[in-house]
Amino acid sequence: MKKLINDPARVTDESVEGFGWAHADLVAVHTDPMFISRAGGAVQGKVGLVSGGGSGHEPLHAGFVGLGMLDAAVPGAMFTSPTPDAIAPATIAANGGAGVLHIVKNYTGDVLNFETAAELADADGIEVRTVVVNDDVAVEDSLYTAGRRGVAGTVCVEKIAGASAERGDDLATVTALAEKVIANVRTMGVALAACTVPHAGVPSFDLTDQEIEIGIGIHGEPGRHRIPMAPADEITAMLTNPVLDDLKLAAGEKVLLFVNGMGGTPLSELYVVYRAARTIVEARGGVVERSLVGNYVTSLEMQGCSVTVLRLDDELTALWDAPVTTAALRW
Amino acid sequence: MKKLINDPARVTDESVEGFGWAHADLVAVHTDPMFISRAGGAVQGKVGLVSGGGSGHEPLHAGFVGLGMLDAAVPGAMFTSPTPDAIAPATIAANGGAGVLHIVKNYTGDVLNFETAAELADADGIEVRTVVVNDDVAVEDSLYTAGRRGVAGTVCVEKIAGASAERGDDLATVTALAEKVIANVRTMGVALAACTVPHAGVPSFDLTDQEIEIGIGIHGEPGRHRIPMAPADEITAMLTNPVLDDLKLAAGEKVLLFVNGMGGTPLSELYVVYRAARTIVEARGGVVERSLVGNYVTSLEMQGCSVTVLRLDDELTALWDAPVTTAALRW
Amino acid sequence: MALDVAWALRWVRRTAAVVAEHKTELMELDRQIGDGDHGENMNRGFTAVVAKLDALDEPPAEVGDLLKLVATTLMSTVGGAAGPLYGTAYLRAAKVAGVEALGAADCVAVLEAGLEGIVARGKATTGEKTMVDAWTPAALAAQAAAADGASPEAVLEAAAVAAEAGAVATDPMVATKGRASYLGERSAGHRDPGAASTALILRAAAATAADPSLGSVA
Amino acid sequence: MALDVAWALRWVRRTAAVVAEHKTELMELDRQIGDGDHGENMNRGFTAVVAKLDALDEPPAEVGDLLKLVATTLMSTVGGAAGPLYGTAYLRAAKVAGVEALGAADCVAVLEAGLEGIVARGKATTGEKTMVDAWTPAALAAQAAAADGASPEAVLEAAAVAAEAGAVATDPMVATKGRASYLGERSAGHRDPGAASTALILRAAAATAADPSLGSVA
Ligand SMILES: Nc1ncnc2c1ncn2[C@@H]1O[C@H](COP(=O)(O)OP(=O)(O)O)[C@@H](O)[C@H]1O
Ligand SMILES: Nc1ncnc2c1ncn2[C@@H]1O[C@H](COP(=O)(O)OP(=O)(O)O)[C@@H](O)[C@H]1O
Ligand SMILES: [Mg+2]
Ligand SMILES: [Mg+2]
Ligand SMILES: [Mg+2]
Ligand SMILES: [Mg+2]
Repeated sequence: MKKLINDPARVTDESVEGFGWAHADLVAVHTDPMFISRAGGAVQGKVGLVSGGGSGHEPLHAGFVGLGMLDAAVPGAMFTSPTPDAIAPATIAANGGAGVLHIVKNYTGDVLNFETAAELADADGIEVRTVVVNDDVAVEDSLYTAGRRGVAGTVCVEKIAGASAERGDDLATVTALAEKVIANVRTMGVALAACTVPHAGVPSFDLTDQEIEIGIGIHGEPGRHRIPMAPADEITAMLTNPVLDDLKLAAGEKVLLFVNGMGGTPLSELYVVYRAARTIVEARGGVVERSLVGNYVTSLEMQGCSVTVLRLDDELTALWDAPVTTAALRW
Repeated sequence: MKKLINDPARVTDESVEGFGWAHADLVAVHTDPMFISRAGGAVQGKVGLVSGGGSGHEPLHAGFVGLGMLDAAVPGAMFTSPTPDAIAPATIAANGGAGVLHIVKNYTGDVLNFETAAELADADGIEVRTVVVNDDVAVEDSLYTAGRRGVAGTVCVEKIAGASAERGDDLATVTALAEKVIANVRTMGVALAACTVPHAGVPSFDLTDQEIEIGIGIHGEPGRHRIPMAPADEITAMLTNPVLDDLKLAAGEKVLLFVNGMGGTPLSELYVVYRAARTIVEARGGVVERSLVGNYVTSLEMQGCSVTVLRLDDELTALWDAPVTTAALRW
Repeated sequence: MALDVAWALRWVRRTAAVVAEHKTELMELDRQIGDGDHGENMNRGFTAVVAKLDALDEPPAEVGDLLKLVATTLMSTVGGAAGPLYGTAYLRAAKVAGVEALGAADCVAVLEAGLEGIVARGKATTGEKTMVDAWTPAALAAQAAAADGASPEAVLEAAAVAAEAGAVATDPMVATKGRASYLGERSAGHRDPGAASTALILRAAAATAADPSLGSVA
Repeated sequence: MALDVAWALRWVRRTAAVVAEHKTELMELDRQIGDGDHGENMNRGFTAVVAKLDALDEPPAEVGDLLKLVATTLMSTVGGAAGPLYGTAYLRAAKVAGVEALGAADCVAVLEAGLEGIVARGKATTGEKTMVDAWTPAALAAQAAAADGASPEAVLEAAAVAAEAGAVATDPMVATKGRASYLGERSAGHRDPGAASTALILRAAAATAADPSLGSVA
């Protein structure tokens, strides 16, 4: 394992410290417990948005703290959800008196830790609502399982809920809009090569040079099945069709098409995948109204990508277009 | 070699086509000869900025076409500079009647091809000036050699010259400002793992798991020397000190600190390097006024990074802060 | 030998030592069907617990007080799924351990309370390939042993044996809870890391009860 | 046999075939001290040249016309450093080849003109580990042979032999021009890819002059 780090045990602390120095105009970094909040502090009267999860998915979530998106982000250890004693103060820091929305990716660990944190914040008299993002169609959903994972679609939830909060919507409205995005966003991913968690020192799974892993998550978990390497157009079809099927996208419907890199794949390849995905969406009658291509929800240096489709209506499109000023997303 | 591509011979075409679809609001893609120009076409009365070079460095250069930066970008084959028959029409497309500046990275191939293209454009009555970026301190400079390479510092030249052109400066002024940036920007890079050019199919150089390559360029060329793997702080010192020495940075001077990823290194690690680099700059009395951290001048999926320092004065800072709306850089 | 606070201290220190010893093994298990951090998480948590113990001027009065300290420390340092789950387990156990020393019935109560805590939080039942599959047989075996009039030490021994068997029994299971459930059928053929760590924890309880030299500060 | 347009056509087609054949070899050389694309670049260029030839309804009248076509095609398809360099070489050579067939003196003139073009563009001299180190001895050997009254075929043979020796002679050189110069001392011990491709081109000239069957369309 070769990494630009000093001590595996300190990589998250040092990385977040560097992030804070580089973006002091946007964020404030708090240490033990560690969380990132907007430089200006909570916006009075505005609903606060807090998200978090294991580290290693950068720029998610800290890169999305700022005007029009999150108020606070809580990074855990690498791929390990943060603890309630960090989430609770982040929630308090994000509270502008209008309540706080927790945006949680659906992992048992994240759900349980945010749950406890919400109880703590509630004890401090802060109204907390929670939405759980579960856009990964690679995982079969069922009442009896942990359900689908939250992956790249989280960016859409944070952007749109953030715009809703920024324009002054109340907690119920912001929550409803977040739920609306969750109901209309789906994702599926592929890995060409696994990533190596610093403290583990070995790749999270082993792939030969002729294999790829379809249906991977963002924590280096193995995927649903392993297939021989294939051309980008074929791989993209294996990701895009299940997404469109699950969305039950009808001809003429407008969508946001988001090709997300897992961290170790060149941008040029992501655009090759975008080209293939867009061709499929349009062949099925979808209308690509908005696009996003880049590394936004990563898995360290994993090679691969995911394809996300969000069904748009005029309200969602307007909120997506609303101004955003964060380290990783701005317009 | 596993890549998200279809045919190595078509990867650049398909990638650029996807780029054009994803950013139709910003750019127009022209095919054979291939180049990218602003969606709106040339801005009348504005100096046009054209850059280009081999592909594989995305988002450079196409990702910097748009308001406040480039008017046209010319991608060559992977790591191969484009030909005059593509550069010339791009130059014509960028001409708003006030002349065109060619921003060329210092590689024999780029210099010679842009030279010929400038002659062709000149024959069409377009006044063309050329600046050659050579910020890579890893290469010893001398009258008798090809000189230093142009690497990550190119982003600073394109951003600042672009802002100058956008505010209406004439060709001489824009050229002078570009030269000023070139005179004050230095870079040095490291590779932890080489990249693989699609048509080659093998890594551009071979490194064991205990070695890193110091002083690499952005075309997968081997570096100046090979050393054993070391902690991020030590590696960062090996990059930052030569840069500051070459700049002869004096205590109290203001700088832009830019940590650029080579494509395959996680953002979290780039911030660890930024933290180390900033500590060194400040220990030497430098004042970090602006920062940039991310993958901007890449070498496919190469793992590693470069550290760039640009000496700032109020004029350069103002031009850096000026609005920019491109696929890869916007504020 | 009484299962008093002194024993509980040795149990916890012994647990920390064993978790550290098996850290890579637990990470490798989690790498197979999860995200490879379980060993790291548990080790981070119990290292923090030991640090807290070392900082105590005087040992807590009751076993429950100690278990509560373990609970809050794990909750704020382990993270992941295991953090809240084990945290709640120790918290519930602490509630029923408000005594100076555990009798056989107390041992059963502690194990049952811990299991209830995990189920309350994680909503898993047996057969879902989680730590519940180690805790459940442990609690049942403890009940049976106590019913037969076994000593507290023997009750813990029965629980440890059952937990170890329960962990092994997760091998063929297809996970329907936790991260391993994302693998579907592919999760079969691997041991659940949380069940394995549960077996380590309960084995440490029995071992320290049987051997007073184990777990005492070097 | 006259070194006329028919021969020139065979020379160019033969060059394309040889470059394709040695593509990976040239890429490997460039991978060692450059960026690994020289074989790809040259092959892309000469493939385009052949396509242009195939599209011609009638062959050009003079050797120079053909060389001019090669020059412009290489310039617009090869890219990199080699594109403008070889492009200029063929362009300059074309200027002095405005004849129906090359005599011994014409062959010398063509080689000298090509070299001048490369030097004019690239500003390199001998010993800098570039294609100049293959072109220069080739031009000199051609001059000497012509002075000794050698036949056109013999002049090209002398040039080819010298070019091949010149390419080999680049092995120990430390590059001071082109991409290889970035390696400094580390560039020694590797053959310059451009010098190697020059040797292939000039060998193709001599071979097609000696053997009328070579390079003719299958
Ligand atoms: N819903 C649940 N109920 C009980 N135990 C669970 C549940 N989900 C996960 N676990 C346990 O947690 C263990 C994983 O812990 P850990 O790896 O530390 O957290 P994470 O999965 O978040 O990385 C699993 O092996 C399993 O035993
Ligand atoms: N200044 C120069 N003068 C003459 N030949 C040069 C010069 N610079 C480079 N070359 C030749 O070009 C060759 C490299 O060509 P190529 O790999 O196609 O271009 P690039 O270096 O841009 O990738 C070198 O091997 C060398 O022979
Ligand atoms: Mg985890
Ligand atoms: Mg090249
Ligand atoms: Mg885990
Ligand atoms: Mg080359």
